[in-house]
Amino acid sequence: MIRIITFLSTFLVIAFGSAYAEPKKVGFIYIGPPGDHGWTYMHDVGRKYMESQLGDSITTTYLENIPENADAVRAIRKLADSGHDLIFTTSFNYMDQTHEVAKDFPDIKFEHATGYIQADNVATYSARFYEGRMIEGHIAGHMTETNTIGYIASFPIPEVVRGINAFYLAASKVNPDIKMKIIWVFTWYDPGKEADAANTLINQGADIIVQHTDTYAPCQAAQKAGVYAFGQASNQEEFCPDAHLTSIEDIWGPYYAERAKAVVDGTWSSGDTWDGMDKGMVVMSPYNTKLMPSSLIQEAVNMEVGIKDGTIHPFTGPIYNQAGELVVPEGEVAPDGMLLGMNFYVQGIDGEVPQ
Amino acid sequence: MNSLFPSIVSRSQSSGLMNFFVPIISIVLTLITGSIIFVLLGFDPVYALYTFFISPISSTYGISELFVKATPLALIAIGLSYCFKNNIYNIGAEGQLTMGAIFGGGIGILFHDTNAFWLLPLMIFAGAIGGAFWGLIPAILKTKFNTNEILTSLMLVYVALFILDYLVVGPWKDPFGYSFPKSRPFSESGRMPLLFDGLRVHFGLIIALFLIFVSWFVFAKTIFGFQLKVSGYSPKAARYAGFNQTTLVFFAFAICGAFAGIAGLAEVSGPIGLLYRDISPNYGFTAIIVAFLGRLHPIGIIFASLVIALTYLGAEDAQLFLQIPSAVGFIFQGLVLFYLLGAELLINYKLSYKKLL
Amino acid sequence: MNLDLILGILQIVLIATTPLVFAGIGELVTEKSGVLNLGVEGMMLVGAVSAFIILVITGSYFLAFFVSILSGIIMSGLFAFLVLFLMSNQIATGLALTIFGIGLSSMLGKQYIGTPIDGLSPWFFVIFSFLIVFLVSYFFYKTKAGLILRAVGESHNSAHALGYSVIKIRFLSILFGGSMCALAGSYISICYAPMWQEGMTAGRGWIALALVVFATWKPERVLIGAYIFGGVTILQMNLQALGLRFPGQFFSMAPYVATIIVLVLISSNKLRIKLSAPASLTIPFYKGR
Amino acid sequence: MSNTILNIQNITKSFPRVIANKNVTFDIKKNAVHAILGENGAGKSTLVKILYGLLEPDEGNIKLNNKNFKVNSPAEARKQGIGMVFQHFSLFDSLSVKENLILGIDEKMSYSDLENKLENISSRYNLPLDLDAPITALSAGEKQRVEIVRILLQDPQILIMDEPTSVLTPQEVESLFVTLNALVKEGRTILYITHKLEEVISICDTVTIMRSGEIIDTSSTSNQTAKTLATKMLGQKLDDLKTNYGHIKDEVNFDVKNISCDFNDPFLTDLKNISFQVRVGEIYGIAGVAGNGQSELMDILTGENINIKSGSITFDNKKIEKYGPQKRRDLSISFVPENRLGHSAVPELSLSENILLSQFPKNNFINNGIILKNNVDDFANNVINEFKVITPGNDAKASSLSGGNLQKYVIGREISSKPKILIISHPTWGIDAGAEHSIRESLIELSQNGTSIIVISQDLDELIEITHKISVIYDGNLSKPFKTSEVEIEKLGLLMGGKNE
Repeated sequence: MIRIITFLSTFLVIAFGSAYAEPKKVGFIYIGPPGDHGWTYMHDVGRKYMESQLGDSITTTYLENIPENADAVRAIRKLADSGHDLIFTTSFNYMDQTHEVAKDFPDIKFEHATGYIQADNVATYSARFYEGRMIEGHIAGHMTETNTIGYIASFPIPEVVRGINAFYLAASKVNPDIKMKIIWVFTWYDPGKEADAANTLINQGADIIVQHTDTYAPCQAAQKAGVYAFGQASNQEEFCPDAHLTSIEDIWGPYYAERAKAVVDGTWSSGDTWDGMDKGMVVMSPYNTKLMPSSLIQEAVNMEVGIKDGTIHPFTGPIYNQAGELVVPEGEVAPDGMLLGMNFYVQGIDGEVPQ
Repeated sequence: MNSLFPSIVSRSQSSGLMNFFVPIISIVLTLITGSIIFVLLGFDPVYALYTFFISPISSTYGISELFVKATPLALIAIGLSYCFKNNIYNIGAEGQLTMGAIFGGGIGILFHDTNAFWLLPLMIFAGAIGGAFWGLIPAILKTKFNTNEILTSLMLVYVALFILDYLVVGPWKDPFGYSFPKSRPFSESGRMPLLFDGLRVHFGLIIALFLIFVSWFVFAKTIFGFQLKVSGYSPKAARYAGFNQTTLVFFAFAICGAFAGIAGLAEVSGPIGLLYRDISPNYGFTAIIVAFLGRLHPIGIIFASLVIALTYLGAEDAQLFLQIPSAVGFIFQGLVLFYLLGAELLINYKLSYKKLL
Repeated sequence: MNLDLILGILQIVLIATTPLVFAGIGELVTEKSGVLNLGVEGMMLVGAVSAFIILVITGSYFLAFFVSILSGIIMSGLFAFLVLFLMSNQIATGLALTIFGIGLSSMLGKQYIGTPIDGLSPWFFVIFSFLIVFLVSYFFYKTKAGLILRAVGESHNSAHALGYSVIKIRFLSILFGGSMCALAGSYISICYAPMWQEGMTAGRGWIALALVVFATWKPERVLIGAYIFGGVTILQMNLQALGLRFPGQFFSMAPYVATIIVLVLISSNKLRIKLSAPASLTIPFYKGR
Repeated sequence: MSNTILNIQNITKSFPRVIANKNVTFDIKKNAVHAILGENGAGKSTLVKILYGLLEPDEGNIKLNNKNFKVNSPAEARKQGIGMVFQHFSLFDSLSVKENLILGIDEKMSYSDLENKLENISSRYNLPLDLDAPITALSAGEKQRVEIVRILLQDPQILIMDEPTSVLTPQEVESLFVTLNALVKEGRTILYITHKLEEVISICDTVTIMRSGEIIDTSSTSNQTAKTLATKMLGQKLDDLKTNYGHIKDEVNFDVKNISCDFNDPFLTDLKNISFQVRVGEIYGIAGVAGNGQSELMDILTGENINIKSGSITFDNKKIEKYGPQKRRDLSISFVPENRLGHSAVPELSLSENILLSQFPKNNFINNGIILKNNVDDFANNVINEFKVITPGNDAKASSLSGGNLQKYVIGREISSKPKILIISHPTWGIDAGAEHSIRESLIELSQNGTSIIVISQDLDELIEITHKISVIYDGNLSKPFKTSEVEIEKLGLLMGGKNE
């Protein structure tokens, strides 16, 4: 319904071309369907938040299920052609496509999620999800009884590897005996396969399941098997209340509202945003009080505070790679450049990053 | 139950008129059914159909995009018609496309800092080799081990996609790409030249049209085309005639693979410019529909590729302007094919599907 | 290796393989009557989404599975109408059915993505999948109706000459195949991974098709084939989790490569295929002369 | 009137291109063997299909025991007491005898009942069967036995036999006749469809002669001779053919030595040590009952199968056993396999295109891979004119031609290239008498002009009519050759039945 109304208002504006106070049009390119309760869902939540904040000064549109290939250029260009003033492209592989279109539309602002190349009218933004992974790792280190963590990874990209490392560093700090079992499933969503992976990990002794895939199948599997799990991207507690410890939530809304407002005000400028908990871009879902001792919850909350004020950094040296080489010296934190391109496991993790 | 259709009668000669009208009838029926769906979804059918079928191509850019989308479809479909005419059901063109992109793109990555006239031709050649290589695997399995090509060619799609994934995550990763799963960009001379400034329609279209023309000539005028056809209609007659069917299977697969490979290369060296995981929105599978919709005839395939490309563009516009889910595009494709296959009866009730040429 | 681990793996394999068995046995019956339906994936998706929607709306598992099977019957009925009455090409029609099913399921399921439901225990269906295989086997080899079905797939002209209604038998076989595919789909969305996601069958329909050839059209062998595929899939995950150093892509490839290898081994014996493949597979039946 | 079991009145049935039955009216008497005689395409099959519920007549009606008889399916026909044994067996090759029998029974019957009943039938009519054998392992005679038993299990009043002897050895024919007599003695009626004159005279009581869909005559066989029947059946007098041996040279130009081939396939017959020689200008016949290795041998002679275990084929002093069909054509060997549709011609292609299936070095059809359409069309037109092929033109699809016309076209195509040797299988199978006659004539003429010919045929009459030498193939073994003009039919019959001396 909302969609249709949105559309109608958009349409009326086009039709009658009102001369004053014309709302700015904001478009989104989604990689999946907005209902996936994962990555795209959270972008859509952000879009709606932005609408609620800016009211009549903007209208929004989205295109779903846009593949990350030549088709994306056309989709982005269609948004540009149909009078959008600000366009969010919400997947890494829209990078070249975003720039290709942005070149031809210097007056339109583009925001590319998780990319690393900017232009005058292309800003990039991402979230420091690894901060949340650190907290998850800390919780897992305390909660595990088998000292075995099952980690379901999607594709071997820095984003995922970074999460694994941050998780492990924090977990091994509180529990040096901890072991990580990692299964790469090579898909963002195949609920069946994700459930299989979760069950396999549980069967091999994991009592906490961490996922970097999009559906809540692993959490459901954990619930069924009576072990714990962390959700992904959104709060998944309603799907697995007895397993769900917390999730890392991607909160894009404030950023989207801020950027859209800048366009409305004419103050938008390009840049690279990589925000974390301090800006509220990464938020932990409410900790599960039924499952976690209050002391642990308190520790987690304290960690959040520390991360926010900068006293805690997930990648604080000394950090060694699997070969035993020191990659981050004692007392230093890993530079953003290293984090951005991270493609190695830290010492202590078995197996190797697929490549 | 049989008596429902008592009047199905064989035509001694398939109706030429019907050959022409059947695709049109099926498209008209699709439009009618589409209107009904739109009404059920609560949209003004006229406006919805306009948005779906007219608005995407109401600008030069839109027409250019139509050709961008239709190019790989037509190229793969004409390749597939070599197989289908020979009664080989290669449904793994997607894998052959991927291999073409890997081989051709591999050359592009190797020579990423070279600007030379020979680079693109070399990449195209390598793409053709890659696709043909991947197509020959089911051909070998079929001829030597009698293995059903439908299944092997399909399984090989998954294998090819994993290989591509391995390469762009591992050895071919862009050293300046922060370990993101993508390759270096190809050099400027490794890109398909654009046909018009500011439009994405590229030299791949010319290649496709050229290969379609060549295929028309092969099918209509050469003994090789004749052999494919005979072997497809009746393997026994082909054996009687002394046509080497193993060779024919190999050629059909190799040509089809090569065309799909070129399509893959044209995609990565055309609009994309580098290699990454998700290069094709299932062109290899969609082309199967194009091949059937075009009734394996070169001219038919050109039109069919445009129609199917339009359903994609239309689905995007319908999403943008009407918020109609993207899935409607698939439903349209399914419907058009259902109607076409059903209406086939009008041309010829006969056992064999392939009647043209 | 301890026993618990192995039993655990076995459990996972059983749960993961059951949809392949359902879809495989359904397709096998269809093919045994002489019709190849490549629309398995599409029918599974529509089956999955319709079960999910009905469960969300009514809360009744029975109705969910009932309607899902009905949806499979409708989808396969559409296919049957085209290939039997309009004598359309079976391969193309099957592909069209898959595409149509993908589109239809994601359109129907739009509002239901991410709706929480209570999953149903898979074990009833796991057992049922074994049962249905043995029932089909019994039906084929111990009943007259099963004999007639096989006869129709063997030679529709002879069957017609004996007075059996080829069209009717094929129609019913196709509908059975459709209902089994839908059951496979609904098992996925209700038991296996209780949720609805677009395209959530993720290619399992195609594997089911391969299984039928693997089984050389013998019902019990569908079980063997399905468990080899399911087993390899789960095994590679176990090896990954054990920390074996090997590129993960090659692990993930394993089930597909294994399928190809097994298909090659099975079919390189031409005689076996000739003796077991329904002789009139994919050939339309035209009543007349 | 009382002893009439079936009245057929004014049956008309038309198909898109032909009227298959035109006002067909005749009666069939109870407790007799009633023949329907006619050439292929005379409308016999259409008529019996109507009786058996496989086709629906456009007009007319049928009375069974004076009651209106109308059936929509074979099952209904069987219920009314009509059974049918088909010419091309309606059996399921990969199923067992038992399964095939069960399929033919309409009512439920337990396996033990079935066995009892079978034993009864087997002994009463001398029809022994192995219930568990798969059909593919049976000989043609045994297959027919399965068909007959399947029908007898239903206890029919009327038994329709469609060309029952076409695939049998003379000995098997004898035993079939014994069975038929026993059936008639019990009070059953047999409707016997055939084009063989001798059979009509020897076992039938009444004969109805059909030509072009119409009834020519119905009369008792007692006052008919083969000659009178033939005249009525064909409608015109045909010249007798004469073979002579004068033109045959001593020189052997086709020499097959010890060819053996194992297929390891129950659907195929292994070939064992086959040897024979053909002289220049000679017509060499290979007789035998279907399924004894003829098509396997044909494939080896044409080069469609070159995977032989041992042996050699020498032609014009060249070893050619490893040559494929095209290489053999290059040596001016030409062949016509048994099946027209889908083997020697592609039904979906035009006549002109079908020319290209068989190319000889002299033909100028291809230039650098490109088809020279004019040359091909000219050649096609030539064949059409010279061999009097009735067709609208060279662009007509092969499937639109009648069997006889297409066969004339195919043979014409091969003869027109003036081959040194023609290898032909079942030259006149399933075609009308006019075409049959003209084809045999052209084969004889060809041999007189110096071409050697190998004819594989089940039709013994045909071989005796046109060949100079005959040998018999049985279970993959080829007998020694006999001079046709001197051989005794009984001798050949025994060989065809596998009895050597």
